[in-house]
Amino acid sequence: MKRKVVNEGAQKQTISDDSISQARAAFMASSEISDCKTIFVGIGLPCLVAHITQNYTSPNCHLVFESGLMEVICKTQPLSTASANIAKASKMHGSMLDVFSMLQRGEIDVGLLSAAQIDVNGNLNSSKLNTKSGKTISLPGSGGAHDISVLANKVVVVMPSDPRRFVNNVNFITSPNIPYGNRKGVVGVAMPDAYFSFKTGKAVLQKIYSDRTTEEIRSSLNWDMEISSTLERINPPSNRILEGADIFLQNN
Amino acid sequence: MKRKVVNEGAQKQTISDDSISQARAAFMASSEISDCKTIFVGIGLPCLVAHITQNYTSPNCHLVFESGLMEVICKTQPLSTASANIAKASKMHGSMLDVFSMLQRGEIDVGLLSAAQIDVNGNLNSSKLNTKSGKTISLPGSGGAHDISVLANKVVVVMPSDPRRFVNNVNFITSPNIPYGNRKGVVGVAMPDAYFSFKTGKAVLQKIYSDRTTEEIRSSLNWDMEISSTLERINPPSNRILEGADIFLQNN
Amino acid sequence: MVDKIMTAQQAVKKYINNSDMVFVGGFGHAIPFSIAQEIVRQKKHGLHLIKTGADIVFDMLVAGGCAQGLTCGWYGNPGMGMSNVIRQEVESGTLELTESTNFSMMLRLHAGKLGVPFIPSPILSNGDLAHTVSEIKSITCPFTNAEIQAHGSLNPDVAIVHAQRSDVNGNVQLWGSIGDTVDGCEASKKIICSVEEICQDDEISLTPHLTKLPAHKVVAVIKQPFGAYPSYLHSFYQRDEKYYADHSNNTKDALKTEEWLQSTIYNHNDFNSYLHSLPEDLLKKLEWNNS
Amino acid sequence: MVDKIMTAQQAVKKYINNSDMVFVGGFGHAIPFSIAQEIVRQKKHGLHLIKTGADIVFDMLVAGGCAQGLTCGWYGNPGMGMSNVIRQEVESGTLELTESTNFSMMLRLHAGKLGVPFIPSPILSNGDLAHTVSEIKSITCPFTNAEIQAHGSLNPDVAIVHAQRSDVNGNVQLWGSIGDTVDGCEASKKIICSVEEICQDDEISLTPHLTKLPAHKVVAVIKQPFGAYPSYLHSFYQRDEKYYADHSNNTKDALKTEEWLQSTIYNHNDFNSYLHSLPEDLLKKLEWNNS
Repeated sequence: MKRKVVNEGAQKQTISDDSISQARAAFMASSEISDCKTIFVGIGLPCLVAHITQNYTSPNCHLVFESGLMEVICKTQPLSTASANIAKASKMHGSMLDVFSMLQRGEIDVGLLSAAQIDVNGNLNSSKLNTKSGKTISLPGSGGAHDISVLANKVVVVMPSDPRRFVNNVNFITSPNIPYGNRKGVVGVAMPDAYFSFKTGKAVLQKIYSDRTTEEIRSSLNWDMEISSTLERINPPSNRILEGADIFLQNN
Repeated sequence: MKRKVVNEGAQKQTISDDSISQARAAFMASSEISDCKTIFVGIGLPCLVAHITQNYTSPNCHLVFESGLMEVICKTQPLSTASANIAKASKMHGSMLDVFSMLQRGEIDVGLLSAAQIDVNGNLNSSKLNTKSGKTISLPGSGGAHDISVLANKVVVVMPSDPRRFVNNVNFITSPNIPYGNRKGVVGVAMPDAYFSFKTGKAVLQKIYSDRTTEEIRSSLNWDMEISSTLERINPPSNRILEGADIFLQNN
Repeated sequence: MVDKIMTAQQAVKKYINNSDMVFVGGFGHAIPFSIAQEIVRQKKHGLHLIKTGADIVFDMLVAGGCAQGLTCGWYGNPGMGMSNVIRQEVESGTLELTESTNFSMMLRLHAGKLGVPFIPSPILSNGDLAHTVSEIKSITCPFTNAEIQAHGSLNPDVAIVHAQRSDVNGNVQLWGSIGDTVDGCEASKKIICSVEEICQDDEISLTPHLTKLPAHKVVAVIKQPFGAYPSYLHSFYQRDEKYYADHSNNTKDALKTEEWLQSTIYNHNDFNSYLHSLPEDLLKKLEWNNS
Repeated sequence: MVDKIMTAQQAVKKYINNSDMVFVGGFGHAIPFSIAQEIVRQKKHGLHLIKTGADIVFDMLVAGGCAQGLTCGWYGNPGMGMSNVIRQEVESGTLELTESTNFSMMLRLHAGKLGVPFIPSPILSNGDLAHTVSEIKSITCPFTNAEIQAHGSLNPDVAIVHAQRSDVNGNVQLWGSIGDTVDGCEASKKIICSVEEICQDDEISLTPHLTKLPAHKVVAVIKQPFGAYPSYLHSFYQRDEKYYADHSNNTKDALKTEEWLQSTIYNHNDFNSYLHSLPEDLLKKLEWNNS
């Protein structure tokens, strides 16, 4: 895998494009999380968001995993929501019921999810994909994704850059963007170059890294892309964050 | 308090009439509990039943208290369902929800209760008493009594000998003898001299200690007393049990 | 890490409002007497108290004029009998009492914990307690078509609780008899907790299975040794049995009750002052290892 | 004291019937591989498996021909992806899969634990997963008058589970990540449990807060060190990451899957024989203290 030099100092280090891409998406998502919030963390990219949030942007957040682990210090990448690395770095071992109950009570400020597909209305698909040849590919299913999307006070989705994942209509609505009561549902989706808000109900390009153009974003999606009149250009993550993310991703 | 000599051996010992009376009622109730059963134990006389059952008659029973204590060895009298003596002699500290859930799932074989009043239909009153002068005296209330009466697979009541407690109609139905589903409800009541069965729905004298007459029983109740055609005469508890009960009652 | 350590005075002043619905933790064990004393001292009033089985700490809050309502399944002095204080206040019309059963209260708090509007149960379908609590409604079960009772959720404004230890961030560790404490705290919107010891983060991380209250809703941590006296705390101290045995006499009428509040609460600026007024060696005799 | 110690062979033979509904304990942690192997070895069949998130032990039970149905919120290899085994069996019509969500499964097991017919929740009201599970029914909330979903209770015939230790009577102690294990066991009619260590009664009495499964419904206690291998057990051993990483390739088609079952199960009379076939020093390297 191609790795590029990101630190010209004493310790020369190379980081793969894939790692940088994940860190950029995760850092973009973490910009949506203010300090002291309680976060329900899914597996995959959401864990990197949690790591960056806790280490660089909002250090007093409370991290909760579906297995029942609470008050987790997310130092290394967990492969499952019950992995030993996060179980050992947790201050409270509750049950799955305990943490989903927190979610249902409305005490989860932010749900962090990924998905196979997201549509322009913020609906998520984790269940099945239709191929061009007409076949259906089964995926592992909702897990807690549907529940988090309905019950978290707000949901931030984080996705790799892949046009097949950003579609106008998902093949299957596992997690509908129809939140319970006055909760906010999917408020946005972060990807390696940009962040889309669903404030109006429909995806609008809200933030873009200063090293990218809106045309580059448009070509990386299968969406009819709208651009906010208040589009923000923000700085990409620092080398320190990219390095930290790379170490996180390598240690699981 | 008057105490009588019950052991002429090396260690002379005196036991109060009250202690003997409680032990006789409790032993009578324990004769209704077979081995390896799971028992939900109320405070007061039910604890003495549990002690006698565990130590003398059915040693493999599982004792459960409302506070969430399970697998308790009931060595000394607890004043509350969460007392330190039973907490220290417990093999499992669950919650109140855990034990009431066992009850609701139908896993409690025997609920052991006492009450201020019991009527001929097995209804129990723990809420309020009407005095002859027309006043109402408030009592501490149901606690778990209503719940146990409705949800235990069968309920055995144990009462002191006091005619005011055995009435044709209780002043207030805290715990109706209307069990849930196919559970059996209040199957009987033990008192210091006898045991009444509610098999037919109405109290019938079923067991009597061999040192008592049915006329003595009748005069100790405010019930229209029926006598079973299969009345059993059983031996009162041994001195060993009376002594054990006395030690239990003195150590709380 | 957010430091939540404060005094009982600060915590009660800041986080308990008049007319709040208050869940009182502790069940025969770990009863939050020190926080309850401070609520009386600050003359909070109009509180609606919530409990399964309400023990003598409720006499303190009611006699102190703090409570307007009490919803519970039982009230009194466990193993001893009736509460004179509550009986008198109910009879004189100054306390609104709603009686149900311990399991119904437990289910209602548990529904609050789960974040659901109710839990169905067959209890309170029959008898003189049925149909007296307005938050319990008959429904038809969609699976069995039988009538069943929907026990409506309770989400108290605040829970007060005592426990063995916590870190400064509110990772509270509690063990021993649990009763309704954890469900009641989880159902409540915020938690005020007193503890015997403040410990380091890394000590908590070594025993995460003992952490029972979620830090994100613990708003105040009060360091108060013997904070559950005269009740007991598993591994720390035994119950003062004489205190409980004398309680009925100490509260047998309004005059005696006022003397009791005077000597235990009003004569003292805080709980430590009260502890110092106890007979010498009493607390030493109550140490857990002496049991 | 009733002695419940027996072998996995005896426990599976005596307590698991064909066509039983089976809850499988362990969630990313403490997965009962040794009991699952024995179920495959004894060719139990027609089982209906129940789980929130179903990991690779389900591939073993499904590939072994034991399962007729699977009801779950997720299935696959955590962090790795799809289960080839389950996908193939579903496509060929030999496995009936009912998909919902992890929380819905949790609520249904919890309703089973509580002994109530259902728990209401707003989840599964919308989207393509809504209205696909027949045991989830729309009702009107008697308090809010809003539509809400009644998630019907599950009470499996038997739970299989692995834990750290137990006494001979079935007071099972479990710690570390809990997931759905305790609720699933409480909901089940009986529990078969394997443990690393059998300990004395008095050891259990010293740590009653660690006892998680109620002895009265534990019917069999199996002493099986490394009984959760290749998953991990808190305080005892780490996960065999290579096993999980290789799993997708080991089950990529029917032939490979059959080889996998052969080498891990059919070639061995029991789990200890399988453990002995593992590379020398592997288990030693996985010891908890080496992590």
